[in-house]
Amino acid sequence: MPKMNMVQALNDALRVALGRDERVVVMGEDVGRVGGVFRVTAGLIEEFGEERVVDTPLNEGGIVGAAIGMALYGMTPIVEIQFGDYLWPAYDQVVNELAKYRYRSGGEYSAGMVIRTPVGGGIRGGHYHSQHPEAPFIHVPGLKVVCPATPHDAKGLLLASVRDPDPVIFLEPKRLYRAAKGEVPDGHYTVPLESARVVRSGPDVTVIAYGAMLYEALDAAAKAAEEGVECTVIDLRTLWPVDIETIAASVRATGRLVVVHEAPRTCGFGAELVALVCERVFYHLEAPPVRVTGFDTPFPYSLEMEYLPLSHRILPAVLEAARS
Amino acid sequence: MPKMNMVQALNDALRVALGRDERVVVMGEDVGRVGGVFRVTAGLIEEFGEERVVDTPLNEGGIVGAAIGMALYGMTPIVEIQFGDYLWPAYDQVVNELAKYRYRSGGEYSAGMVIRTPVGGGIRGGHYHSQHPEAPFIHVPGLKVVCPATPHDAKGLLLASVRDPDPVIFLEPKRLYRAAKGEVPDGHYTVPLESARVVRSGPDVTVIAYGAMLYEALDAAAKAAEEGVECTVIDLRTLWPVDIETIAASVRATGRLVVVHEAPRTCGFGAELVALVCERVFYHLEAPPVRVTGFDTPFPYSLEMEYLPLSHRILPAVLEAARS
Amino acid sequence: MTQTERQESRNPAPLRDVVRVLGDDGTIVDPTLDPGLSGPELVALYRDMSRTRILDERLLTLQRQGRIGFHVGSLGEEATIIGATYALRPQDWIFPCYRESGAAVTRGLPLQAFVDNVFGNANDLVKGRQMPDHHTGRAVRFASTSSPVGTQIPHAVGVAWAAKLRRDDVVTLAFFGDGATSTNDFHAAANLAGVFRLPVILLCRNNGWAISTPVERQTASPTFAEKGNAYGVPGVRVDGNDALAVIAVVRRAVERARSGAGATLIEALTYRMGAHTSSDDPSRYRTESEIRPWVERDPLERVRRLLEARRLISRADDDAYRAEVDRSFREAVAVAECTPPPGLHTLHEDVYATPPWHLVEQREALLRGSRPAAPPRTV
Amino acid sequence: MTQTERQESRNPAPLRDVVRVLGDDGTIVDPTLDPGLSGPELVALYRDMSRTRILDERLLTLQRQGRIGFHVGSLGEEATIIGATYALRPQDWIFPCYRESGAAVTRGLPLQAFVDNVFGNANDLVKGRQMPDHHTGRAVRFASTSSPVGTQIPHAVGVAWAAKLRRDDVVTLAFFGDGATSTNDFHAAANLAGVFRLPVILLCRNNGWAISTPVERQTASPTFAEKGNAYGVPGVRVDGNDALAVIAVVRRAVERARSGAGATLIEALTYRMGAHTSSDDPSRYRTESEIRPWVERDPLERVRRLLEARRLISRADDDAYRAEVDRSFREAVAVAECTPPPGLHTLHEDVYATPPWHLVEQREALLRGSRPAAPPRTV
Ligand SMILES: Cc1ncc(C[n+]2csc(CCOP(=O)(O)OP(=O)(O)O)c2C)c(N)n1
Ligand SMILES: Cc1ncc(C[n+]2csc(CCOP(=O)(O)OP(=O)(O)O)c2C)c(N)n1
Ligand SMILES: [Mg+2]
Ligand SMILES: [Mg+2]
Repeated sequence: MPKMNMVQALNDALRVALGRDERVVVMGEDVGRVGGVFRVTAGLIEEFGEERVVDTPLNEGGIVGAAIGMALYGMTPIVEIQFGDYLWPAYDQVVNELAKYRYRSGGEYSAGMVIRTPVGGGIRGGHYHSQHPEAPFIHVPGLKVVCPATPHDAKGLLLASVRDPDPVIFLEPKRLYRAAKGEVPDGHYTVPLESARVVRSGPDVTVIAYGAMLYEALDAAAKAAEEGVECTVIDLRTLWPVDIETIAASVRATGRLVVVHEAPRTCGFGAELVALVCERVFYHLEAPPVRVTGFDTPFPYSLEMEYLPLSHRILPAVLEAARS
Repeated sequence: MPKMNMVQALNDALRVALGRDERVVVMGEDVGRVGGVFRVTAGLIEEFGEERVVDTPLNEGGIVGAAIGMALYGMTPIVEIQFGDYLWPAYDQVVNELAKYRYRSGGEYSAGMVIRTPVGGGIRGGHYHSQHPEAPFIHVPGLKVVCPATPHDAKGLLLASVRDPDPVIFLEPKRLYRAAKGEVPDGHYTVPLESARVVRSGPDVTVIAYGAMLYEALDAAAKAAEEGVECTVIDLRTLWPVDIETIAASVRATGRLVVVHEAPRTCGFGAELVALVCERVFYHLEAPPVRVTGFDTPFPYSLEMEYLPLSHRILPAVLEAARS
Repeated sequence: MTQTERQESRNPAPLRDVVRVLGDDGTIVDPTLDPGLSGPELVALYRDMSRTRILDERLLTLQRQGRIGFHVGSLGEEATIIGATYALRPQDWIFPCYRESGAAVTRGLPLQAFVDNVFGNANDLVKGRQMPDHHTGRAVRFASTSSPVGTQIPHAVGVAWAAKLRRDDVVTLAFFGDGATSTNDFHAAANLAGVFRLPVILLCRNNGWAISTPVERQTASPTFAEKGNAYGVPGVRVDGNDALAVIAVVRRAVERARSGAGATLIEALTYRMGAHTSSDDPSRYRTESEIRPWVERDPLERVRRLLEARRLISRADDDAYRAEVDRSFREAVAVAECTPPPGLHTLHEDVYATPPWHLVEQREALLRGSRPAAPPRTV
Repeated sequence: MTQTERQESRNPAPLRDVVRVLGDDGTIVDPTLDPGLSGPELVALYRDMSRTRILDERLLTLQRQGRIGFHVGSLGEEATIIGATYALRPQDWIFPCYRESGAAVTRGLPLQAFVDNVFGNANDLVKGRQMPDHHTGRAVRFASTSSPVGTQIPHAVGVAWAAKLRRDDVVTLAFFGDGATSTNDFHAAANLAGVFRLPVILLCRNNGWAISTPVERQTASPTFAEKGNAYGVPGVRVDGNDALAVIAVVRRAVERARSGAGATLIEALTYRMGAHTSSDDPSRYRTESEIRPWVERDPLERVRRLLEARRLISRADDDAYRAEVDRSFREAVAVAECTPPPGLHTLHEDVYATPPWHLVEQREALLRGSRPAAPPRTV
């Protein structure tokens, strides 16, 4: 199997998707000749032409809105929003239209599509090239939200999202674009949505992470092991609908939970995970569930490594959970 | 003290605010002659003129964006968004600009303003006149979020919000507009932000609610009392920053928590409250914290009373919490 | 080519003139533009406009009687709504705002389905999930009606775009109001329509008001039609109370779209004679005298005068047709009103294609739980 | 007045001509429009443009050396940026996009503050919170720079609106690119500016590209200037490489604004000669040959030729000035580079006027906790 980084794996997935089904179109700002600012769409316009790989004007709401129309007609648009920070101008079309179209039409219409976007910090992008915007989408009924951490999963989850009948917000951890490398199968395959991956098993503490923070969680877990604390580390992969069984089973076994995410803590996805775990396996909890997250500030520039919930902040939380 | 409903109390607050400080302006769609679709701004244009009570074109992002500019110049705009469901077109200006302006300018600029909007269901408004959109704003650092439940608090909190140096999202439970009545002091007064109100005290279960659901929680608490379960019912009033002391003190005493809100459950504000309580008073909890919320569906029309977390759904949750 | 030259090779001229075919008195004022409908076609057009008005009136009455929760009417705007619908072919799609439910019926949405929607009952195609008059009709290529202003416009652009990519002979038409031209969605959609030369018709019903906001507070542009220039989309103004003129300009726009020349922005000059919706009280912001000239320009009367002059219908025919609409509406209401509300099991359907675990759990809790006591509590 | 009449009483004509004052060869081609700058003013203008370019080059070098994280340049667009700045008065406000940091320095932002910003150090006015070149300068009425495209335009409208309400003699100017005209914020802002006749100048730097997207993919409108018609805002096209012409049209717009006549949309025709930013590789989407004609039209050279013809500066003066900019820049860099990053305590400041409990707690946890190991982990 070829070894690829995440950009290559995603590019491969798009190529496979475009090649398999002529109803698939890729659209967004600068996805054509330049191949996207991160090159995820590189070479696609040359291979599939200007009609199916479309450089659009600069209006995210319009891109998503037009993609909804395409989807109503039976196409499967894959929209690129240049940075997750620029999803907000499209938020109304996503919340009020995309997410509700099937429901409000009594199932007469549906709008399956994928909105891909690079997310997260650690590339010195400041406020506007670093946000990790899952929570305001997970809150909206009708959307699925995906966030891969490996090239293998990136390709398999993207192909699963393309085939999924529901709209998928596909968050790509940009810090992993070139850093994450791994074996990626040729051709078409899918990684099922709604299935988490247990990356490391241990009896003491359950650590839930996703995207770029997975590697921080794993690093912290390795260091905790040196101190005799063995963690289970779960890579959620699909954030919503979340694989609650895997989480509940693990917390039932460990009794201790640490949730990690880059986004600000308050009303972040970590809160939901804590609440879910409390509702289901409360009597198995032996310590307060802990959130290790981005701070409740805008994403900073110079101090971004202090902002991010990296290993050095996860480790103490894990040790404290284990020991309380 | 005069008795007013919530519309009258808010109208009075706006009149006081406009009268006290000529830097205050009221702006939004149809806030002028017609006085807003719920008449909250009725009579203001006649009293303060077209310059200070401004009917705007139909573009929520533009309204908020222009209001930000006014605030930068030292004015205090009070923006009305006609329904909470139409905040989304302004979400980008709120998230990326309003909430970050002070931070990203190192405190050189600030943009204190109030965005008022009617929220919540129970008036047969369907998907687009019923949303209760607190969570995606509470998640954004830099915003304050307020939601009154009584005419007295509506006026006092609105006047406090107008004076607050930070941007405030002011959510008005439209179901209470005419239904909630009570005594409202004349003239200027404020209800401090960040202070919850303990509406009922009891040793068995802590019930947290806000807005229209407060009355459902109180009804459930009354019925629970008939069954021998005595609740403390907390009206949050300010959702963020939340009055954590009042909550923690109560849960420390009762050991049991039920959180109620209309918005969809997943990634709603209830999850945050559960997570906060777990982080602070975990060892006092004697039962799993429970959320009683709107379902994870778009807000329906015909079945809206089934959708809302009314007393009939709160009561069993309270009893179960008390008995487990 | 320099970039300036590239831009100047495209040059749609502004069109300030207003297209008219049928005078207020029902005579043809411009035969060159007359779409040339046959006698039976004219009768059908009249009847569809007429039914639209009758249903509108009846629904308002039901709303006032408290039997339905809400109504949004189209009094005085029937020529624009029904004329535009007439000019489309069966394969073309309509993207309505909330004021064009007459178009759905004209296209063939069964009256019973129409009425079930306003009652939001178990037979409603959208399972009682939307407010009254928010119709969906996939079978008649009528998109799902949404309350947010303007959001349907990019959808119309997207369907047109998809049809173009699929080489299908399909044109889409988006209805929207003057107020909607201020939204992001209008701006974004018109821009995409222009850049990609899409087979879409952007039909602005300029009815003078957006709730209480008059057009001059909505824009300082002299006309809405010329807003098209900003997008390289030709604009045309038409008398929106003249059904034949509307048919003529929409047909021309369909032809233009089919030929590959792209989009057209149509500004139909009409007037919202009624309240914004059943929740509105226009006396707060406009005078009766403003309405009066528009009574003279009644779009229905104009067609009726034409039909009478051509002896295509008699007063008796007309009365019979109106009685027939009335009767079938009453029957549909009788059925709809004793149809129960949607079953509880529908509440969690269609959020996703298949309900995930959390919705399954929430549905089970709902079905297990007790039913709400009506009415809701306050204070 | 009927609503149609109401609309037709406003009628801004489209303006397709391009205003030029200074020819490519540095001679005055249209003396009637010459803003008539004095000799010292011309020298100052040239020096500000010149400094803008020098700083741009130096910052790009620092970025390539890995000493700063990012740079966004303005090569070839100095006449538009500095010319417009020159035409404003001290009380007027500038709302930049990310490409106009030269305007901040021209207005008086101290060079050290400018350099501290790109290093994001402890002395940075914005406490190291923004990417390089995202300046803020309240003292010089330069708003806070934001990365999202177009968002500053309604802010400029809002300040203009506030100033008008306060009867203050203040005009605002928003800079934005051709790409930004597609955003909601342009649409909303221009519309408000038109309806409320606000003292704002909307300055579109049409530099041909929005990253890799050429103008003809951005809009099918023949010009950007005529987009103003859609909002009742007159549009004017100006040679954006001609500093004197830019000064002339912006001054005219300032006068118009002050007189109460409202907003102006200016399309400055220029060209982005460099990459979009230091992260961009334009060779992927455009050819070198496209750039060549613009080298001939260099805005700096044109002013220099004029100055030389008028004997206002000598080669030696120029060299001395450039050396002086270089020296002060180097000094500022030397200071900035050994200034530490902002203190940890700043991370939670300024989110709110006063940090609420949760930020106090988070700050305490941060200060108590260990420091991150660099660099971050992956795979
Ligand atoms: C995004 C959004 N903002 C506000 C509203 C509230 N609202 C409903 S209809 C309306 C006026 C629309 O006017 P126009 O587009 O002219 O259509 P008309 O009702 O006149 O047919 C407004 C402001 C809304 N539905 N959606
Ligand atoms: C809302 C938003 N979408 C996308 C981007 C990414 N982006 C940054 S600059 C840019 C192009 C802007 O082009 P233009 O407005 O012409 O300005 P120029 O860079 O040419 O000066 C894009 C798409 C952004 N910053 N903001
Ligand atoms: Mg209207
Ligand atoms: Mg540009």
